[in-house]
Amino acid sequence: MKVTYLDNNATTRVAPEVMEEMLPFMDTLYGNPSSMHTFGGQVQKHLAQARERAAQALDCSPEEIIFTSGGTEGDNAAIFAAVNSQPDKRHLVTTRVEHPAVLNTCKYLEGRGYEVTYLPVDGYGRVNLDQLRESLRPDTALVSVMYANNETGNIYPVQAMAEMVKERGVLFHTDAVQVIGKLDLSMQKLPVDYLALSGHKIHAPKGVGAMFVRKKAPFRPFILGGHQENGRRAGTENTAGIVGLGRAMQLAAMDIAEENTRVAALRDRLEQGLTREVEQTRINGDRESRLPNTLNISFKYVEGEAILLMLDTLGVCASSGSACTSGNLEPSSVLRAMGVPFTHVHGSIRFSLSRYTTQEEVDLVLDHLPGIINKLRDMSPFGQGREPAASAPRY
Amino acid sequence: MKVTYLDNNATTRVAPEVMEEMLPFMDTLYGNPSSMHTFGGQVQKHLAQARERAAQALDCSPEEIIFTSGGTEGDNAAIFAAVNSQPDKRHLVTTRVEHPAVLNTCKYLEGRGYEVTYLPVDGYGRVNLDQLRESLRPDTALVSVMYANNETGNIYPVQAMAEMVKERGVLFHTDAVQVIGKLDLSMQKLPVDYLALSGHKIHAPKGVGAMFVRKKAPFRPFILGGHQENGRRAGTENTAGIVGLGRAMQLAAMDIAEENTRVAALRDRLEQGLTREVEQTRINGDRESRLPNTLNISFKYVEGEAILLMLDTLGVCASSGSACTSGNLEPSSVLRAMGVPFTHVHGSIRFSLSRYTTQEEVDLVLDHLPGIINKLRDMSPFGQGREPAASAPRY
Amino acid sequence: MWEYTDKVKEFFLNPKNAGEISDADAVGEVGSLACGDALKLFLKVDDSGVIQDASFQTFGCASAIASSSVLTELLKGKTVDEASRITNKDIARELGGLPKEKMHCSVMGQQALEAALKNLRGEEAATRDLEGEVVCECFGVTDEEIKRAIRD
Ligand SMILES: Cc1ncc(COP(=O)(O)O)c(C=O)c1O
Ligand SMILES: Cc1ncc(COP(=O)(O)O)c(C=O)c1O
Ligand code: FES
Ligand code: FES
Repeated sequence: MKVTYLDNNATTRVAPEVMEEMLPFMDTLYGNPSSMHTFGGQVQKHLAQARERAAQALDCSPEEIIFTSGGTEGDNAAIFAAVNSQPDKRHLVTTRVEHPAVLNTCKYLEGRGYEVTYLPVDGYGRVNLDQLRESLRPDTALVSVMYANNETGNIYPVQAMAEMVKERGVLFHTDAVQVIGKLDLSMQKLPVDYLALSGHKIHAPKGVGAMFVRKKAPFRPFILGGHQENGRRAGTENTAGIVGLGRAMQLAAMDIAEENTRVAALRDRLEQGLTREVEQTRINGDRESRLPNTLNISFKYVEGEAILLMLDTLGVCASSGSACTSGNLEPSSVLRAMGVPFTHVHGSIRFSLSRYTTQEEVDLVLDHLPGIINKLRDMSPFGQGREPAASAPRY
Repeated sequence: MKVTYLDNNATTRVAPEVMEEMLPFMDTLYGNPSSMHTFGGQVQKHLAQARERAAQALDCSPEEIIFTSGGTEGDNAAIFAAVNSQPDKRHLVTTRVEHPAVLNTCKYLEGRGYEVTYLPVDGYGRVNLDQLRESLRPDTALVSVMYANNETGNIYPVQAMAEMVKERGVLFHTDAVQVIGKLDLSMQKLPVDYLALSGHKIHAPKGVGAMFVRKKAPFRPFILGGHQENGRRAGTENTAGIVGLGRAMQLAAMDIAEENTRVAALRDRLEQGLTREVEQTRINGDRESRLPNTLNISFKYVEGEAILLMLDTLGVCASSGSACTSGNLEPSSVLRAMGVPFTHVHGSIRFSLSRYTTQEEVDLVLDHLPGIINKLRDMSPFGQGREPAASAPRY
Repeated sequence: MWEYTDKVKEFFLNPKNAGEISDADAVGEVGSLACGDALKLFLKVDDSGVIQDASFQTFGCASAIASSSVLTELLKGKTVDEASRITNKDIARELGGLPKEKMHCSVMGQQALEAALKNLRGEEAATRDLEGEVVCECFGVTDEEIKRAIRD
């Protein structure tokens, strides 16, 4: 069965252009870039090129790039760098909608005596700038706010936030995993100290990522050992992955215009079609400030996993923030932080598109999802209250 | 020019069998193993298979395997797990010849108030078991001893050490990066709590590795975030790398007989040839207990980098423990810990073979290296004292 | 992804006995919208105490729907006495097993059955407000019960 992949915020396919550049670094150019011989040395040159490309995509200098094993490591490294370089500062600020890579690192630090302010969000998932300002303390070591949320696609005003926070002399980290290739970022303009990104969200492979660390920002290596990455990240370099990431960042920077037009148009087609064909839906997130590829939609009275499994029989891949509370499965903490009613949290589905998404794929969902919702609502003890939509097919 | 790759302790070529299994996970089976859909779920099954294979190679249970980004991360994770799970124990024991992944983590802990005993080694690089026993204290959190040394190939008596240390109720970690595929390991028999290994030393790609963590051993995740690896290592899994590592471990387990006969015979041919053809050499390490693929040899009165560069012009890749002390380049701390005289440290060369090494490659070195040494000695102010070897060609 | 057996998938995708029995002799309800899962079980029982018909309405995940459906199949033709001995483990077994994280979804079936049988005996109201959004009672399944269900 043909796969209709609408789960690109979870992970993406490696682009053919990326594959092509990576492969030689496995079985022909397999030398260790730290080696003294030419065979290893030439690999070092390709790493340098990848670093240049990454730096160009972020508009920063190559020395400000550190390659990592992914977004999670980057988030961990940034937070620990801020905290370990300022041992007297014992307070952090973040939001309630961060990725677990940030949230769980903050929770770990709470267990070590740190205080963490988790900024609340409103019903649209927005953070209040005044609350951020008021949360800052003389002992605040770091503010960490994601650039865009993986579940809702919400884009946060990191420019304004970072400006305000830097004015107070506090370090700022942003998890930019979801915005690379979707927003045009310039580290010259964005006054953050640290930024984390991940390869597998932008058509590079899983298990590689990068951080931006501003020259003036304090840094402490998170993974300790050899002198790789200029002494800032130990471990033999994932050469194939890094070369792939460099290429993917280059491609992603070229695709930003496309993301914002073609991909957004497909997402809007999906959103409009679903809200038209199905009653009792809810768009989760901030439609005024949202990634062009993301749609998080709730269907009242049905459960997300059930929807996903029915979509799965059609080869459609999406994801859900649902999970009933009677098990130890936790429903989406992001949607709950937004105060999305439980009835809607349980029936939430995230569709996330990519540059490979076609209109046929979107239309496949539009053709079948209304009927799936009807079928599930027919089975549900709560399904009766609804009005049938005009044109939804019955299963 | 044909590359004669004799630097396999630095890194190895990805095996064709490994490549073949990995590639689909980049551009066709690219789903996220945590996804709810079949497309991601099938990847999860391949991860499970890789875990089975890794477990089989180590003779442990699959739940005792955690996939990592490499050997360095595994060493860090093991040490921090031991330390963070026993906050009252503030002492560690290791050796002076560990890899920087262990040494620098220990140094970091010293900066945080820990005490570390660095066991000395004798002239052959051996650790004294009685000294290990005497170093143990009631507050010893961990003993970390590498299974084999990357520079000399020395194999340490980890079985005896771990037995003794476990008898005293102390946790034991071993850096086994250099022994996978060279020694037959059974975690059922070897009473270590933690073990780290790395893919790129066994013909899997760079940037992936694994740890063994015994079921009964305490563990704390090192990289914090999502629930991957059963909550023990956060971050989207390097699926292609993990599948490749699983296959490589399977292959490596099959190659142990070959390592111990064919590869060892080639190494011995190289060693005997060089010591016969060149005077004033020194074999560094413990020839009674050494990896079958490693030869660390010193040539008095010449400098390692100069030798390497001459070898490089012939396409021969090896490495050196040298680096003059007038730069900020440090000569091998392993050889210095062994008390290898400075004159020999500077002229040390490590050849490390693999299952792909051929006799022609070894003979190429045997044909040319004696001449290279002579040429360099002719240039050296110390070179005069020597007797010319009978059959060494002159350049 | 959950490892669902073919039987779970079949009972989820093509559920048997979905819908209401308008003249049911007994109705049992558990769960709520707030919890993310709820089940309404309908029974038709003849004079000799044999369950002639059973149906369900379920709001919940695939396991919950499949559990409900397979439960109604199990119930048909059984006496009330036999039915009272059906447990969530029987439901899971009939489905060829459930992932351990999903065992609680079958617990809901057992609980709805208990509620329906009570209702049949006249001990419990036929309906209650399943739409409650604030208080999540999770059909009275305690952590301990869930842990037991998972362990067993
Ligand atoms: C916003 C965000 N941050 C961090 C991560 C973690 O990245 P990785 O999976 O590469 O560790 C992800 C994706 O998983 C993400 O969406
Ligand atoms: C003995 C030893 N330990 C640890 C490592 C680190 O492994 P990695 O480079 O995969 O991080 C290496 C090799 O670099 C090694 O030889
Ligand atoms: S003389 Fe060149 S490294 Fe010291
Ligand atoms: S009913 Fe709760 S997860 Fe299935």
